[in-house]
Amino acid sequence: MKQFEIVEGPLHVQQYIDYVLHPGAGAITTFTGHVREWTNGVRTLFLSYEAYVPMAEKKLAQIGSEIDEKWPGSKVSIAHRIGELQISDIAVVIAVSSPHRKSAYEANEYAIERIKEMVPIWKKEIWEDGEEWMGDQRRKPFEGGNL
Amino acid sequence: MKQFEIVEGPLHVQQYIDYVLHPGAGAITTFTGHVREWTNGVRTLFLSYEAYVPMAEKKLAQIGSEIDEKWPGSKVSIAHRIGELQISDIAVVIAVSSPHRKSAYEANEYAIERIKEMVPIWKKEIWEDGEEWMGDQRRKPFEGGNL
Amino acid sequence: MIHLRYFASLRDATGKSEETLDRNSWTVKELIEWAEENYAGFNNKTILVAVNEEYARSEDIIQDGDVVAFIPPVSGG
Amino acid sequence: MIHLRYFASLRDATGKSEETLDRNSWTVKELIEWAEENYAGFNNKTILVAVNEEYARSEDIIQDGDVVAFIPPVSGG
Repeated sequence: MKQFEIVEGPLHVQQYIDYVLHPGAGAITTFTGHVREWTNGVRTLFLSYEAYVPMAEKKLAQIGSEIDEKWPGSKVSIAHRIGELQISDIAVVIAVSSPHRKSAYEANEYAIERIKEMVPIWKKEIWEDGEEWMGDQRRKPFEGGNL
Repeated sequence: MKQFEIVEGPLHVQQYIDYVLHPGAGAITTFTGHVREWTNGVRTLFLSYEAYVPMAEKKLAQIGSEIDEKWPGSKVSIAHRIGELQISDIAVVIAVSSPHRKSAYEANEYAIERIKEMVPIWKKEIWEDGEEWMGDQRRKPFEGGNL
Repeated sequence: MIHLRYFASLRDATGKSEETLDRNSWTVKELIEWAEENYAGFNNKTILVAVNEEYARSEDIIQDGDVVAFIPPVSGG
Repeated sequence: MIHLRYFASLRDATGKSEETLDRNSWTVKELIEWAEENYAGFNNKTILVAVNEEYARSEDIIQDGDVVAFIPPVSGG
């Protein structure tokens, strides 16, 4: 595994926890994003994720650098799966260790927000009666953010 | 395993993730508290945890009820280990699933704060030159909190 | 009779993890005062009392047969 | 020559995942205008452009040999 990676198979949380664990770590948080069956009353059959792989891995690593700077002493690993995902499958896993818990929560939430903001990965939802590429409507225009 | 439990052996995160995962879950957060080697320049050799087991399990379940009420749709499982723990061992694991990520982060952090506030579990730190039972100095007096 | 439980620093202070007292109808406050007189290391400012596994208030009455635990400041997590 | 990459909804819109253009020294803005003219589904308000795997600004110059990706609104996580 790599510290920041796009993978095509199932994601295993323990692997990323092991990566960030070290004797100075007092707290580890993980986030996993799962394929949810129902969204606003519409049933998802499955999802398909696509990425601009080399750029996405660079951007995940950039998020890692941002976290190093904002929460010194923390250690982070992030993986995103692409391809076809079934209900409950893990799409993304973020593991963060830090000496104290506050940073581990904050840095973890920061990571998922940044992923949704600027990492070139796209989700297609497939329902019983159609499919559509999703785009984050809350996305900041280029000029305002630090992409 | 039980949804809320005090255990004497090693804790395995995946077990608690599996417990809270269901088709309506879009996000799962976990928190693990680990034995840290250094605290303020003092080296910890190992820790020893003790609990008032039946009351501690009740109080963990109470935290679960509080979370159900504050973050409807979330599902939580909490375990705390007792006995002797070595560096990097997991002392506590909290897993929370919810339809959307915000609740999963918030409820998880709420759980660890409540554990530190009112669940009858005690930590003894063993250093090279001594040992001491720890007590949370920030603990609220009984009158102020909802123990 | 009331059954007393001591944990962590209080177990160390009393040298025992439990004992039985031949009393009943004490308030929690009276019990803590009794403990402060009998054992070093008891401090009513930091110790809580649980009666039958629930936190109790100073004025709560302890009944015959109750299990009463002295809870020093907790430090789980 | 510049190498173009299309992803997700833009790959569907163009019907291709990449192509090569015999141009250089275009600005990002000029390239997007070219794409808007040639393909339906391109909207310069929501599409970003990455040059050699880094987000680029409208006024950045695309050089000979660059790899240029059109990035529709992302939806990872």
